[in-house]
Amino acid sequence: MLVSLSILLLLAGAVFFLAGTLGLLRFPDVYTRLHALTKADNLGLGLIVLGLMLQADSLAAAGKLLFIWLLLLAASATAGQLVASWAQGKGIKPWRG
Amino acid sequence: MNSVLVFALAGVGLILLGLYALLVQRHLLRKVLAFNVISSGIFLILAGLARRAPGAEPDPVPQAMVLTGIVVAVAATALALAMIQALRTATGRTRLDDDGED
Amino acid sequence: MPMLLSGADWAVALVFVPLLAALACFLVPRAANWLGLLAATLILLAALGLVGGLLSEGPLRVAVGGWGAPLGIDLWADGLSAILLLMTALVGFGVSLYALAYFAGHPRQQRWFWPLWLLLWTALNGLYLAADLFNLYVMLEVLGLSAAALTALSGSATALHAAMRYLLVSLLGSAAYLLGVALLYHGAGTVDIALLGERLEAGAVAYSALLVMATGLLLKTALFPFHFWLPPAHGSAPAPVSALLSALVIKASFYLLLRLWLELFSGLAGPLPALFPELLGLFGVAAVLWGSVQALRQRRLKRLIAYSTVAQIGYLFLAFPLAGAPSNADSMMANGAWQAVLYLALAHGLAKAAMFLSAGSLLRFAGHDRIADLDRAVQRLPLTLTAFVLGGVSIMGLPPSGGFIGKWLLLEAAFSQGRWGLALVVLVGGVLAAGYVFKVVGYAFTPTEIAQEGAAVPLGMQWSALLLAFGAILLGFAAPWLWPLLEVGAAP
Amino acid sequence: MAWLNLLPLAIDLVLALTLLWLAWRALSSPDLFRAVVLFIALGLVLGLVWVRLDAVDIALAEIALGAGVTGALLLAALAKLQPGATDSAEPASAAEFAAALEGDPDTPRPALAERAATGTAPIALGSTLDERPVGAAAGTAPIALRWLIALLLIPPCIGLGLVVWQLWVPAPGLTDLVAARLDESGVTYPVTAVLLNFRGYDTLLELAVLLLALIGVWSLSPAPHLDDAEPEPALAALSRLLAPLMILVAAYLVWIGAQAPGGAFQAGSVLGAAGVLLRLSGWRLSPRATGWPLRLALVLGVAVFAFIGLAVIGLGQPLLGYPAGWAKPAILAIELAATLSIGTILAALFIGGRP
Repeated sequence: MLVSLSILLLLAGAVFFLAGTLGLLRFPDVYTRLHALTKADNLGLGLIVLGLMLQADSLAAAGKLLFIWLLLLAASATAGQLVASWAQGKGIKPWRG
Repeated sequence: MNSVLVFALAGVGLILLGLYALLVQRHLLRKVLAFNVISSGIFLILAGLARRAPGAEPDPVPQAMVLTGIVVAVAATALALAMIQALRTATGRTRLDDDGED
Repeated sequence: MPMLLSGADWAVALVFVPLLAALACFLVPRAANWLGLLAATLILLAALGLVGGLLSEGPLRVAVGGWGAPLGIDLWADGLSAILLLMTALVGFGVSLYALAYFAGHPRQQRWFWPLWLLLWTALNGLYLAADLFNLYVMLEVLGLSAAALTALSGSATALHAAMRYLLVSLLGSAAYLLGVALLYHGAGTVDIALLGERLEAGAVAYSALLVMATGLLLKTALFPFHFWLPPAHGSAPAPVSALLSALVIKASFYLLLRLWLELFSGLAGPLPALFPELLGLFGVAAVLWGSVQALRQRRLKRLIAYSTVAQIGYLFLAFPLAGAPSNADSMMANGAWQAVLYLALAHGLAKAAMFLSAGSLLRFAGHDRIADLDRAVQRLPLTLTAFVLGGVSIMGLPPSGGFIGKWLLLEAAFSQGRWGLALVVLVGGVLAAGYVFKVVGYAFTPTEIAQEGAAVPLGMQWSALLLAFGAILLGFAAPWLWPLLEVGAAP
Repeated sequence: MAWLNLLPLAIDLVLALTLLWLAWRALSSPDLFRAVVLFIALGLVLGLVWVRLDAVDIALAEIALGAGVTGALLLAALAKLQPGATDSAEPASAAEFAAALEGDPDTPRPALAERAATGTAPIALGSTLDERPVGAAAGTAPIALRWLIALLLIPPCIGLGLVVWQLWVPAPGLTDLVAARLDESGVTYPVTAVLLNFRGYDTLLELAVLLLALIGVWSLSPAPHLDDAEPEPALAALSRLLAPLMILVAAYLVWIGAQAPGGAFQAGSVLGAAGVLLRLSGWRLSPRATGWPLRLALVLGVAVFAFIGLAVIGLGQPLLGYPAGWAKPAILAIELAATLSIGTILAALFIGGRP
């Protein structure tokens, strides 16, 4: 039961990654790509971490997984912010229509 | 066929690609990239074959050697990059002149 | 020689004295001169101590950490390595003396010269003492990185250019060597040279290891046709560095190739081990002729000396086809061709260092190294020109120099085997060498139309070059002391 | 369900092909920035490959050093090499972020990095970061020469492949010998035992290589002048959060190295990344500390290692032969000193140039 739930979560995470990747490849400019990257990825990774936590051997291992996700959230939020403000500094206009 | 062999052969492929790029590319930064790819290929052969006995513990000695090799490669890369920057400052160029053969 | 210390202690000192001195020089740059000189003296003592130890105790084997091969790393020393260690110590000492005076006017270069040179020295000594293929790889990398950094020391565009190329070549060479180490380890389960020598069997693994390792080391040794990087690197580095590169650094990769050939590959059956020495001999012939002709054509003194190095490397490889198949492991060094190689390597080390140091003095004196504008340098810098000529005598192979003995042994081996072609190449190379040495000497006697101003050259620079040149000549008389040392065979 | 047994092999095949494809793209891409980012992605996939080969230590080192540090160095160099690049700090900081993101081998990073790569490359394409010359093939050798080189290289590499194929027979190597003497080494993890005891001499020299590279870099040029512009507030906040954490992780990696994957080099690279992060968010060493205190931190690893290795000779032991019972504390002391030095050296290499 727990295993099938875990697999379900992992698959859902993979779907989010796929969507994020597609967005990254297909979206028209930096800002929209960042949007695809940070949002979809954070959620996708969250689902995968959750799926793996269900299979973790110990509470400590599950905690580590959770911690990895939190660190990644902080890092990708900052990276997204950096890239966006750099693009803005370069005078790249957000895509419209 | 097993995965160890797959990766060791991929190591050979990396060496081939790296050598080709080292000889063909002229920008020094690309040569440094090529050198790193060659090193990775050699590491794959060295430590990949350390896991030949199926199910057994991998041989730790080649693993330690590859760890040493990775550190050496990073050191060499750092020196090479600094040298490229110094060359660029001194000459404005990022490639070697008369560079066909080396 | 205090008997308090054994050969093993001297061997450890040979690696750790330069290493710790390099750290100290980096930490306290103000004291670098004195620390460097102190280290050079201690290394010379340690090299003599090691020689003494070998003569009294026989070949040496030290198990680092007490583990012993194949688990741990072993150091070893026999006659071959001891002689090269001694040459390194002598040349290194002479160049260190020269560097004291040379860098006095270049504080920035001086600050970095000492730690880099002492690390280079660590690598050279460590390489001659290493019995472990992977340890040798690490030593090769220390050697390559420090040599490239030293080449770039002056910071000029040409030097940086040459150093960059040198670094890439050196890295590629070490990578090829490492690939060979990987194949040998997985083929025979050890990286200890002596154990490998027992276990290695003729076959695809051994042959491919031989090919990749030899290619890598030839690239580093700059044997024709892999010599393209050498003249710019040796020609554009500061004079003491050029001396170190030409006299010592290329000898290290040559030694390693020779060692691998003697201990691992020469005894293997099959077509490749039979063909390999002939191929090296062919490259050697080409190197002697090409290097000498190019040297004759040069207009810059340091370039000329660098091309002369290309030619002299060729001589070292002429011995491979002459040495023939080994009869047994112990008598390898009793073989006339190998004795010739060793003599040529020693003589070239001392003579070429003297010549590059003299060129550095001339450069300091005149502000350029155009051969045509040497303008009566003989009268104005007699010590320096004497050093240059004495070095040249050894390079030409005139008696009684060390170079003469080396070429004589080589000719003897060639005649006894009826290899007239190789003998002819040895002779022609000598004549061409005479040509380029006398070209320089001739211009040094000739006044130019516009008299050249000269700057003062510190006596330390002049005398240290002369000392090394005398060494190259005296080497001709040293044979009775060298042969017993050479007979201290490799440790089993 | 026989096909399930083939699944690992299929995954490995896909990984190997990805490896080759990334290498090819990294080496042939006309845009240098893209090439470097693809190279970083290659390092990350390599990390996965090492995990598949049960070489977790190498995976950690590959990702931290091979992809992280090398990638950061490459991007920093690229920023300084670009024509007219003025604000060199920012591409570099983005780079460091890419590297900092990949701190742990247990998350599916390669996909992420791959996308980060393709995601940021178009930005570069629009800016001065493109070095694509006007003449199409000016960056490479002429086409005929390229074919010749390729044709010359393929036969030796096929030969090498055959030799590797031939070597693929189970052989124990030194596994049993290491296992038999592991008790005497002072640690319980074989790779650490090899690195710091059985083959400690190599590791000592490896530390010397790192130091040598830094001396070489410092001999070439003074450090670039970094303008004291206000750092990004988000970056500053993150580094305040991450730096203490990274120091903690480094200490953990040293400690765990005695019994599990980890050790001085992995820990040192985490420490180095912390230093880089702090530097990018505006933190500077005080001028008093850039003299001998900094140099002391740089040489400490080699110095302590060499000192312990020589001191034991006075106790009647061979060189680097720790006396019975003292191996564990000796190794711990060496690893702590080495971690500090490696971290400092890596951060100094990233900054580039003497202070």
